Amino acid sequence: MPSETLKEQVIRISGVNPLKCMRCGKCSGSCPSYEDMEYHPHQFAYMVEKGEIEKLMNSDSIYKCLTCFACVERCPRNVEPAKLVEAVRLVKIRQQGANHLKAESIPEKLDAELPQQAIVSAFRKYSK
Amino acid sequence: MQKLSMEKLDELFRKMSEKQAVYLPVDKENGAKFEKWSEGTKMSQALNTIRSAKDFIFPQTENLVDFKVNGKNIEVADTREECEDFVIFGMKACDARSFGILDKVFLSEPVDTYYKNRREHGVLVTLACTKPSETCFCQTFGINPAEPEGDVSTWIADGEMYFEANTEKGKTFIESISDMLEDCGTEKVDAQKAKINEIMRKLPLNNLKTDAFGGDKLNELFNSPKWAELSESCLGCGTCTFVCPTCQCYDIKDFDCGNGVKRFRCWDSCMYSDFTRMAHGNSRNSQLERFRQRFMHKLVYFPANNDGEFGCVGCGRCLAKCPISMNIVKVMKALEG
Amino acid sequence: MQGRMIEMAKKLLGDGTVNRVIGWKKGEFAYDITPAVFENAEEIDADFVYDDFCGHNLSKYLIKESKKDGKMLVFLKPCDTYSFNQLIKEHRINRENVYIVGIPCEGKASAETIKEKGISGITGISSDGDNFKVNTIYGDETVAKSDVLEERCTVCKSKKHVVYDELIGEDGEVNENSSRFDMVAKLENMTADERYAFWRNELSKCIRCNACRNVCPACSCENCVFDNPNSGVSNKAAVTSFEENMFHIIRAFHVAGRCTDCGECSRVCPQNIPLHLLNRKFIKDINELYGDYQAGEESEGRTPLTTYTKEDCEPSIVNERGCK
Amino acid sequence: MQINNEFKPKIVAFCCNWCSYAGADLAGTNRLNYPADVKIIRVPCSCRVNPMFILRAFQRGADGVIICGCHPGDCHYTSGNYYARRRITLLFSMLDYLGIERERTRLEWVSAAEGAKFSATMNEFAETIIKLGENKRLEDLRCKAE
Amino acid sequence: MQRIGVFVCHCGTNIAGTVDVKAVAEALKNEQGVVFSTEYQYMCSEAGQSIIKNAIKEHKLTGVVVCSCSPRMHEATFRKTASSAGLNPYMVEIANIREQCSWIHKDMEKATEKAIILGRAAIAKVHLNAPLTAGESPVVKRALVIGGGIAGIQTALDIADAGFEVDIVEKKPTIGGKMTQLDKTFPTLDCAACILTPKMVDCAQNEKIKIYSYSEVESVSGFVGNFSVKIRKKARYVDETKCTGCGLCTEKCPMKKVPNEFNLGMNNRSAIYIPFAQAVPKIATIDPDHCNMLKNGKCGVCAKICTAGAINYKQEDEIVEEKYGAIIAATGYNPINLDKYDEFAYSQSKDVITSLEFERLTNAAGPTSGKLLRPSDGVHPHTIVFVQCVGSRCGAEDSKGGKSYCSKICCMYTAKHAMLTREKYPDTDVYVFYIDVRTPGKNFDEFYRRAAEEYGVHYIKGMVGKVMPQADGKLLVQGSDLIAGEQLKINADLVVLAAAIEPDKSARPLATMLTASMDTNDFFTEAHPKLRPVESPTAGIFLSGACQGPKDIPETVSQASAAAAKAIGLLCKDKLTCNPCVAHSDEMMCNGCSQCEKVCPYGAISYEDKEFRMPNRTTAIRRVAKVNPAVCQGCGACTVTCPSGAMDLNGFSNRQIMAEVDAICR
Repeated sequence: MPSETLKEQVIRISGVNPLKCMRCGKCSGSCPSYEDMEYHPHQFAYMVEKGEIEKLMNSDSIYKCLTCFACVERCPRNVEPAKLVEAVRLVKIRQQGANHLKAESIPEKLDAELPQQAIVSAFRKYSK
Repeated sequence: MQKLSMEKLDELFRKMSEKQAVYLPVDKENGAKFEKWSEGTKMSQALNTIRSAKDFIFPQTENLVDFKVNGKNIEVADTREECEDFVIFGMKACDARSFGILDKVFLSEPVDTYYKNRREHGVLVTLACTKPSETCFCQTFGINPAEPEGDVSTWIADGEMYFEANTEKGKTFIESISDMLEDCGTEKVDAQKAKINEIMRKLPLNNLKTDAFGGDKLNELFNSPKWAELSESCLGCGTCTFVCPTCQCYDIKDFDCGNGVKRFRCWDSCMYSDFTRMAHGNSRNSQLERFRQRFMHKLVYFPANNDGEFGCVGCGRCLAKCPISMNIVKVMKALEG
Repeated sequence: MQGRMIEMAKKLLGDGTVNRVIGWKKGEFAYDITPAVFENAEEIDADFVYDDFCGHNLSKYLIKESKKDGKMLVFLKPCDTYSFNQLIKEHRINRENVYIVGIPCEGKASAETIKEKGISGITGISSDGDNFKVNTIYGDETVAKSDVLEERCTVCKSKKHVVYDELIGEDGEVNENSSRFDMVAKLENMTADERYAFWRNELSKCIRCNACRNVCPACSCENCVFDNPNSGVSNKAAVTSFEENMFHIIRAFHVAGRCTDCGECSRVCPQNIPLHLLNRKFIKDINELYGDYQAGEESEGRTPLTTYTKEDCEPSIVNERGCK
Repeated sequence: MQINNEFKPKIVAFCCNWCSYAGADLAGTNRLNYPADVKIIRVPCSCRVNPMFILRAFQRGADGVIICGCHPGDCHYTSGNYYARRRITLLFSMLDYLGIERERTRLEWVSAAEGAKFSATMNEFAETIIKLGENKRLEDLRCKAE
Repeated sequence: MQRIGVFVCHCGTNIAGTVDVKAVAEALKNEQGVVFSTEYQYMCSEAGQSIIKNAIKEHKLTGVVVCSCSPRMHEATFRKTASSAGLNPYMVEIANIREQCSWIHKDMEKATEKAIILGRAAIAKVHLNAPLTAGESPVVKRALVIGGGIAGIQTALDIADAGFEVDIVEKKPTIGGKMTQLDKTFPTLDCAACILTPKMVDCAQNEKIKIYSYSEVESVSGFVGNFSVKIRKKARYVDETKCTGCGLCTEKCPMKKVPNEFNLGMNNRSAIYIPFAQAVPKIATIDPDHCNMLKNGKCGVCAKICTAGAINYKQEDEIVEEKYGAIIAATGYNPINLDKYDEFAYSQSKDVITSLEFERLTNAAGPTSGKLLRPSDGVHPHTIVFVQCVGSRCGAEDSKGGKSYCSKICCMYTAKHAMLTREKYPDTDVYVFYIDVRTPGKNFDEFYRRAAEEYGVHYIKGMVGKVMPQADGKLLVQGSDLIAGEQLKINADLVVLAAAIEPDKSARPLATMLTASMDTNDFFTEAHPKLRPVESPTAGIFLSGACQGPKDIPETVSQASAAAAKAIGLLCKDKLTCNPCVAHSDEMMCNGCSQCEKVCPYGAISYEDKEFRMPNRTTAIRRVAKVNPAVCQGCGACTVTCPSGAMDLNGFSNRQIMAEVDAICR
């Protein structure tokens, strides 16, 4: 079996057909995290279609999505951009051998309010 | 005369089956039926089978020829199958006589070769009746159920089966199983015959006479006013015909199966509205005419053409099966008086 | 009963109300009774019979008889009246030429079944509560009615006459609790393979004698499609399993919504095929899918297949509810 | 028949002239593919489909029969498909009762605008029939090619 | 035995690209009865038709099979061809090897094999074809227009102009439709009322036109040329013949708090009302849901003051039955309900309005007498946001009731609204959020550009994500500006939503009555999307205006006139040739059981007692069915109901269909 391209992975995981997007921008118009994102919801649809997955994977945008699903709810074409964001996030996480969290970077990321359990599970999820 | 213990019957069938197919009456949920013997098959004790034995020599449908069509080309193919040897075991006297009647039709010139082929391959082993029913009237036509015709006649008495060959074919058959049989006298069989004859005298239809019928009574009977009354409730179905051991009419039909035509024959009934339909229409348009045809044929036309032999063997099947219980006995009685 | 019927027939013939009577005529052995037309008192005295073997449904004869001159007296049992009404609905009978006398029926005996019980030489039959007393040349025998009734009588749907000019005796009631669909339901609960095996076994017995069709009051076509060479489907013999299926499916389909479930088809089948189970399947489906309907209950209106509602179920219901 | 031959089902589709046949045309216009095993017979209305035609198709070697008509309420002849619906329901039920695979027969409402549905339905039906294999229970051996 | 000619069409490469047409012609040559077989590039072309004509003559053909496109396309063409060569047109059968073969299959071998089988089926059918002769039926010279909007009005006027009588059925108390509610019209900005009301008046005054206002179609029966329609004239409790339309009653009516539907509920009217000043017919109507007299018998003011004595509280619905030769559906459209679009706060804020409401707010006859004021507080808005495509262009599985199609008119009317606002109130900031601006139409793009260039309307490529009503009464509009790549937040005073339009709800039941087909969006289906756009597939039913699809006024009017022309073409004929493919009963086999009559949707079957010669010189009288060929439409319902097979259908006989089945399964 030929290995799946990143684009195919994202499309398979998300179940989204980015070709359905008619570029109306309602998703980005709805997005509460818009200002914090480098790439905006409508760009996810467009960039996934173009196959620019790596750019998305390397952008912080994938962690800025709040998964509020406003874009999913409002998209007139049922493109479901949030699922694309989530899929890119998953592809990133699932990268074999990748280590997204290094022990030395933890202190600066810590938040006094953060439950200990979350830190532990983040380790499980993001590090080797 | 030779005999065999009834307990060895299975063994006998097994042996017979080695050389040929053996058909015998078998009890089914709704009456007896001829079936091919296989391990475990038991012979029926019923008086007779629902359908007659004529299927073996004159099946309900039979392929005659195939026309294979390819575009505009037609190729004719003979579909006749080589018949295997077979034995019909346990036929009763009435059915045995019916074969003789059918022979008169199919084996006289021009000979029906499909029929002849099967007839030659079959051995008829008949069995004397022990329990004739009230619907039996074979004796009216000179048939004695105590002395059944056929290639071999058999009797059952006191747990033994007695065999006697009547024809060359029968003798050959007996020889083929002779190592299982033992020679014996005729005393038991004679007693059995007497017993059967005794019952025959008591049957309610034993007073039925054929004197009023025959080829010479044609016009008188044809014009009898009784036909109207007799036929008025006839439904025009073919039950009587299809259970009858002597009815021999068939229709030849073509079946277009798309890539060719299969020509086959199938039983027909003179009771049907489309019987002998021709380009101009039907020759017998009313049920009265059709009804009359069936009985005139059996009681008048057939004896007229066949040395006085009637086209009925008195098996009583039509008496049992007619949906409205109109039958040859009632017809004969009505026409006599 | 027979006495009162003879009396009535003679009276109506005598006063000129009718000029013919259709009823049942004695046979050779008590059970081989034939439907017959009687034209005068002498014939009636000589041969008229009504007993527990008189199962024939006389309605169908009226298609032909009611077209003749003069009025005819017909004796109809409750279930026969349904067939009569259905034929009236289809304009097949001249109602004004028929004088209907409704007669009661406590279920008819099947001579064949009695014989299967080993009773032979039957000379007469009479009803005795839940039993039949059968006279034979070897003496009298008593059999439970439930053992020897025609199948349709064991699940009698109605003892009510839906049409008559005069009644002899009391009219009965529709039997709301008839268990006539039990066997259909049992079949439905089998697997498809079992059902296929069941019907192959039954239908392969068919000899295409057409008795079922010719006795059926609903099968009264001037020219049956199976007899009509121009129909493209005519066939005379059950040459293949397909033709057995085809004939019986179409036969049942053509009477669907019109079949009153009189049971004559199964009664007359020489091979004892339970043909009524095909008709009853349609009746059961119609009742369940389109609302209860009894053909012949009314003498006018539409049958379930000549009407519809917009909310009718889709054929896919067969997959959802259908058999196993 | 050769053993290594892939099973090619024969599927007969009765399509009403006004909706489903037009739907099939639309599927064609839009190049929406469905198996070539499906052959369409044009009838004026789904109510023209006689149960005898369906049985005939099986006799002649069809492995599946599908009837397509206008959606209920949209019949060109106002009520034809309502009658068809009852008839076909009863017939399908009877075939099922006789133990004949119920998946071999199907009725589908396809409008003139539903080219995509037509094609999807035919693809799906053909797939079902291929899974079921050859029609054996309602075959007529005389019509099988030798 | 027929002598059959087979003609295989290449249809350029449409067929020949996937089907080996030569092989098809060759294979079919070997079929029984085929005496001639050929192929040609375009059978429907003149040259192609001559090939057929010549072959018919030369080979004495008795049947023709054309393997080509769908019979729905060219069956009529080839029938005519055969006819002109002296062959009965019904001896032609088409094998559809384009739509149902070459266009859907890619594999040449498979497609060719299928084409041959389809050809065989057609040959098998033609073997059983019989020459048919068409009967005739008369045409009622009167048309019915259902719907009295601009489409219906234009159609009626054109038909009346041609000299035929025409009736308009309008469910509202006045004709005029949506256009009466509009202010100006694009792209010329002339006043809607100024151009519409004269046409309404023309209708009222035209002797040939009869208006059934406040009426609805109850039932339709019959067929092309001979429709019979029942019209329900709803009780308006005012005698139409007496009312002078003076309006005194509407002034005196004490019940004045009824939401005024003409102004989309933005102000009130009285219980007895005349929708607007130029209503046609100008007759008062009592709203029974709000009239005190009708509800509880207490009032009667209008009856007392009406000098004409026109008020009749006892009036009841009246059913009139009329005959028509042609029917034109002109049921129009409505904006969709936006209640589910929470993100735009339509149901939360009065200041979020639809474009049609905006029309009323700028209309001189509207609730604000033409002054643009916020509905919530009556203050002039300074920032207005227009949102395009609300409910249009949605995915098929949209949960809010959105439509998959483009509503077509919104881009233009929004440009109009924006332009008019900026013209009247230059101090207003106007923003238009758009996905695409679609302006195909004469002078349309110029109009849109004027709005942007001359009037300074801010066009923003992007969609509004949400509208948030603020405590200060403002509306915070958040949307994306895709070109700037930023998310905009605009504090607006008024938000105008370009709601998608959908067919009127009455269209679906009407289509059922007319047996006209509809698409999944409830727009009427045209007989052919390109070549017969104003006819329904049902003969004698024509389509006018937005009931067939979204349309602006000029397009509606052109289609209305086109539908009128088609209807006139029908009404001009004295007689129509009937379809000869109708049912017929074989008397010899008919049982007279009346089952067929019960399923006939047209009442085409009757019975008669007929004397027959029977065997043996007897006769018998039998009841047999008879089909009226002018009434029968050939559906075939009767043929299946008939158990004996006495009833059969010309052109689709039992034998023909079975022959096709056989050929296909061979």
